Amino acid sequence: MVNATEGVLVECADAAMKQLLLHLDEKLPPDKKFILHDLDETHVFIASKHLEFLQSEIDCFMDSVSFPLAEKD
Amino acid sequence: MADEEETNEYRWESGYEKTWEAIKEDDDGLLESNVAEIVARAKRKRAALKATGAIQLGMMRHLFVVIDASECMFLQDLKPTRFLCVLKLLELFVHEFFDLNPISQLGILTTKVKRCVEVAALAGNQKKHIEALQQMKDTSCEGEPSLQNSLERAMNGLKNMPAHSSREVLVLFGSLTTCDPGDIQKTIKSLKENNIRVSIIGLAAEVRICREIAKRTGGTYNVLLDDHHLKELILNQVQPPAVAGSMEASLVKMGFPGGKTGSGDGASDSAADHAPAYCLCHIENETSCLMGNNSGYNCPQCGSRYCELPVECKQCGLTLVSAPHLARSYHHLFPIKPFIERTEVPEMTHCFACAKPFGELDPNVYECENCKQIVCLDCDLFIRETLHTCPGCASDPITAQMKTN
Amino acid sequence: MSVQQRTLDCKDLHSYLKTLPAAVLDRLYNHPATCLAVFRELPELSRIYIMRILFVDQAVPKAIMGSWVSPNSARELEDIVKLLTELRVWQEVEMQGGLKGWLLNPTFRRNLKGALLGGGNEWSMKPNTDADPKARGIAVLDEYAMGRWECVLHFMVGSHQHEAISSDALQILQHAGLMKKEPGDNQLSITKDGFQFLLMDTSAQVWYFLLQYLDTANSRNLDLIDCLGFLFQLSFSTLGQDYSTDSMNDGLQKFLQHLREFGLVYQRKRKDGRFYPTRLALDIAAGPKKSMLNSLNASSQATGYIVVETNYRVYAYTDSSLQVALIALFCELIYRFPNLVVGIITRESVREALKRGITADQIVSFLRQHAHSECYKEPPVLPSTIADQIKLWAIERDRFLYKDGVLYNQFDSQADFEILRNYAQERGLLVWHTLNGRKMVVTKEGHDEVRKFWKRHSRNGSM
Amino acid sequence: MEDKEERIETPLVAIVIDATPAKKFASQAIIDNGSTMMNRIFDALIGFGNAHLMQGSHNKLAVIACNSKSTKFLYPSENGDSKSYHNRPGQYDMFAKVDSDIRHGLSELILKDSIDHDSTTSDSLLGGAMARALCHIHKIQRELSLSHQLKPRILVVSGSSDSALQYMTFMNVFFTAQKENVVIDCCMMDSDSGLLQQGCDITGGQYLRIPTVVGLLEYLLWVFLPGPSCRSKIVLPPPTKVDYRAACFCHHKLVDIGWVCSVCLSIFCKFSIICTTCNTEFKLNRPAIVPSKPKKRPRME
Repeated sequence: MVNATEGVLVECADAAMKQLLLHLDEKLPPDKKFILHDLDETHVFIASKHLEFLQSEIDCFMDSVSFPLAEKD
Repeated sequence: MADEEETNEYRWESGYEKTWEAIKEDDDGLLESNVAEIVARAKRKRAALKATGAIQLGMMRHLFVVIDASECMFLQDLKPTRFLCVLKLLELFVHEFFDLNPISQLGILTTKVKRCVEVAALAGNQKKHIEALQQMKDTSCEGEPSLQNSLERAMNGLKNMPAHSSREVLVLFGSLTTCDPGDIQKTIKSLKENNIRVSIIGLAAEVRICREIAKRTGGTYNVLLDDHHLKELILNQVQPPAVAGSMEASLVKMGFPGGKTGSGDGASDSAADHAPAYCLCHIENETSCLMGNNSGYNCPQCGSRYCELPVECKQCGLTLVSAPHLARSYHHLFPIKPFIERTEVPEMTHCFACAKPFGELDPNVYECENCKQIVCLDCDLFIRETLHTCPGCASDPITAQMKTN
Repeated sequence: MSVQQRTLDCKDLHSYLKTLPAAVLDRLYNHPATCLAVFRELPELSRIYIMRILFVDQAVPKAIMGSWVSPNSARELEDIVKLLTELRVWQEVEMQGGLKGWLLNPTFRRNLKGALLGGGNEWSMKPNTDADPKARGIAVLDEYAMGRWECVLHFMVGSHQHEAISSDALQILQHAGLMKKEPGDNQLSITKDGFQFLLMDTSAQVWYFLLQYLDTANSRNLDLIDCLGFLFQLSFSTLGQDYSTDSMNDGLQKFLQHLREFGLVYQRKRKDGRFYPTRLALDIAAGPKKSMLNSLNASSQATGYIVVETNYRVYAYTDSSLQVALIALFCELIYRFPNLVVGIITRESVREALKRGITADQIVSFLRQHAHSECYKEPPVLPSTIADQIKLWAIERDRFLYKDGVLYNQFDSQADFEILRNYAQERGLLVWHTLNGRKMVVTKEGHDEVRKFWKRHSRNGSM
Repeated sequence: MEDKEERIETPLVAIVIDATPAKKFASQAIIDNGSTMMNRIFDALIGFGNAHLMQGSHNKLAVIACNSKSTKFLYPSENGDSKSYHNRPGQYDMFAKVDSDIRHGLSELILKDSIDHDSTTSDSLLGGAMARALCHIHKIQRELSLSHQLKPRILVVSGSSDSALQYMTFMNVFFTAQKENVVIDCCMMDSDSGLLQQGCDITGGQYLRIPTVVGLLEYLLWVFLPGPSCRSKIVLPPPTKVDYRAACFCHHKLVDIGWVCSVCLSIFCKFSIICTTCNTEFKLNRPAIVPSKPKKRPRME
């Protein structure tokens, strides 16, 4: 039986980025998990309501891996 | 032995040059206009010197460039390495050299592991030299150089060259030592006998034997200060040296291909002219080029075909050139007289050459002695350094025809 | 929820003209200035084609036109043919003997020829016959133009030390979506588009602004064609020359007053009978691509003032609070001197700008556009590390591409999957699909349509 | 990800007009609709100049004319912009100015020439005019803002054949043009010029000898209006084979095989014992041909 689910398709720039998503998802308690379907190498399907949370999570992650390039004084 | 007395003293022995005293601030307290003026003046001075210099130039030059490829050339005091820096500058040199010395020939040697290798044979086509230089970038620098071997090798190549040409060697020497098989004094002696002029550019510190070689053979010896200075030193070698007294003058027979061959010279000639043919320059290579009947140049003496000029005909030995090749260096023969600086010529409102209206920014204008036309400073420099023709004289029916004879 | 980045769409002259109805275009070509402006913006090869047939009064067979280009440029010719047909510069016609040929739009031909050699329609803008006793110099005009224009920009960035702008201008800003009134707030505030607008170079800003203005021309009882024609004439006028207002109708007079407010023309008094076009006006026809403002006149204040160093420091030699505000959009300011502001580009400051809707390309081109003239002496004008890093920071945000959609899975058979997929694909509703596991995503909007189709299909299938 | 920083291209065409054939054309019979051949050529040149300016707002134009007596800047005009010009209906202001400047200047030049009853016919001073064009281009280049890139070229419209006496000037002009990346184009009416052919070939320009003067404008617009970068896209007349023979210094004759002085590179058509250019004496007993290094002879089977 065909099943239709609403959500957001996420296209990742590379496979590593998708692994990051899976990793974030894994750590969350069951009610907060956002991944609905793991589609292929670079695509996942997620629930719309978690999108904002996901974006801020990613921003946090990106902040943690970047370092200041310029000295201010 | 060479005599030790030097005519020009070392830089640190001479008095202070108070360069800062030449700089004056303008009304706004700025230096810019002043600096520009100083630079322009210096350029004029140099150009003027050149214009009054020797008229006779040995324009048929045979020059071997010897590149040190010993271990020390990997040092990084020149960026990225001494070797790459030198190769880069030489490319420029080759280009300028043939620009100024169109019918001269150039060869390239390298020295490493106590030996000397020929990279490019003595020839007049700059494309091959540039290619050779570019290929060398990937080769390694190792061992010790040998000054004597290099000079002997260059001498062997040069001594069969016709007596009317100037024979020269330019050594770019990075090492402070040389590994020679015999007595270098003998080599110097025979260099002198063969009228070969050796100029050396040192990349590290002054080496006595180098100075001696240069001095005894009538060449120059210089040690670089930095990469800009090196560029200047190398490009100084582009100018043909004044003719050494012992050089013989002669008339050389040359061919100028590209005329309408076969126009009434008989059927056989025109048949050969129209058939597609292989060019002789590439016949020994596997990639021989087949040419249509319109491209290529035929030797006017024997009819062999070549795909580029200048070339020495392999069949009859005639040197084939095109007229512009020769014309490129004519401006040495007919230098224009320096223009006279005038402070004010009120009746002229425009620069004659570029039609720029004179404003308050042009304190000085320049007048040609022959045609009495007035030009601006920028045009004066442009005419002297690049154009080599006075637009005023060329625009006057009488002076326009005085050139060439 | 819209998750896509949107960039401000600033049309060039041709794309704007293409949006106009054919009849309007034909009437526009009634003026030499328009023809000249359109012609100048064409690609080089098409200009050559037009020059070649400009003096031919009849249609030229396609076969002959095709033989004018070398075979490897045949593709380019196709593009040109398409462009020229769209702009109605030429039409395809049937010639005698059934040959297909192209015929230059006769109005266009006559007026372009007129502009070149004389003999076409009159220009309605005429230089004043008697000299202005109080003539204005070019420097004054430049100052006036920039002053007026910056007034609009100042208003947008919200620095209120300047005079307010007219209600007309406000209306246009709102219409263009550059500023908007938040519900419950009396003040206008700048939008994402507004930020992008600020970073465009001046001539592009003027052009964009005018396009928005022309959009509302009809509602102001102005004739679009008159206005456009007048604008193009302005763009071909001479700087420092005064023109007479005598021959202008009421509509154009009104238009002129608006242009005066934005600094495109200078007029001492409303009833002066003469006006001066400014540099802003001369730039119009060039469209957003190339501006004379930034480069041609070295003495004008519009020259570059920014120096960017490889250590992410930005030095802006300016005392204009507007320019400082612009730099502050993507820079962290650290020092401020009377004529110099020093800032630093950081990941945070760039991300802040990106969040406001400004794109990396806009930042980079802004820095290049306003680079100090000294920077040109040793290219690249903007250190490539900086340009690359700004783009990297932007790409970092785009590591994930989000698309709203509905996922279909658990198909019973390959055939069912293919039918539904093909259906969605044909209608352009398919976002993504994989054969492996038979999954597909359609757009949210297309979901209803696809579902209905599926129901119909499965019902038929089960019968 | 590195993107190029674009510089605005600024094409500049300097038209060098040879006005010496004017006398010939002026006396020529009136053709079809009452205009003289002279007017026809005037119109064509002005049309071309304006057509170039019409191509883009950054395009620049310079026009220089010459005859056998002098050379003259027509546009930008030497005597400033004081002259009034009358505007034809519909014509763009700037074009009208170009029109009147060229017309004025050219007729002034030609009138002066025809008043002067000096019967000695000397060559046209094309070389000088081209040298002035180069200076002008150099000036524009210098004054141009650094964000612009000048694309200069010179178009020579001439009707006179070679003047060997100006050989040096021509060559200096060609090499300077090559160095400064100035393309030299040449449109010849009535006669051919071997020297200009060489110039076009050296600088990568287009050389064309047009069969009839009547169609001058059409030839100019089709062949010479497109800039060098665009020429590869369109079908142009095939290049002419360039005659690279040299003119000897003694008789100004073209030679296939000549004698070249090793000191100063002067070319002579006959062997002599002294070089007339640099006064060097040559040794008589030298073999005529330079003995070349022993070489493998290519085998031709």
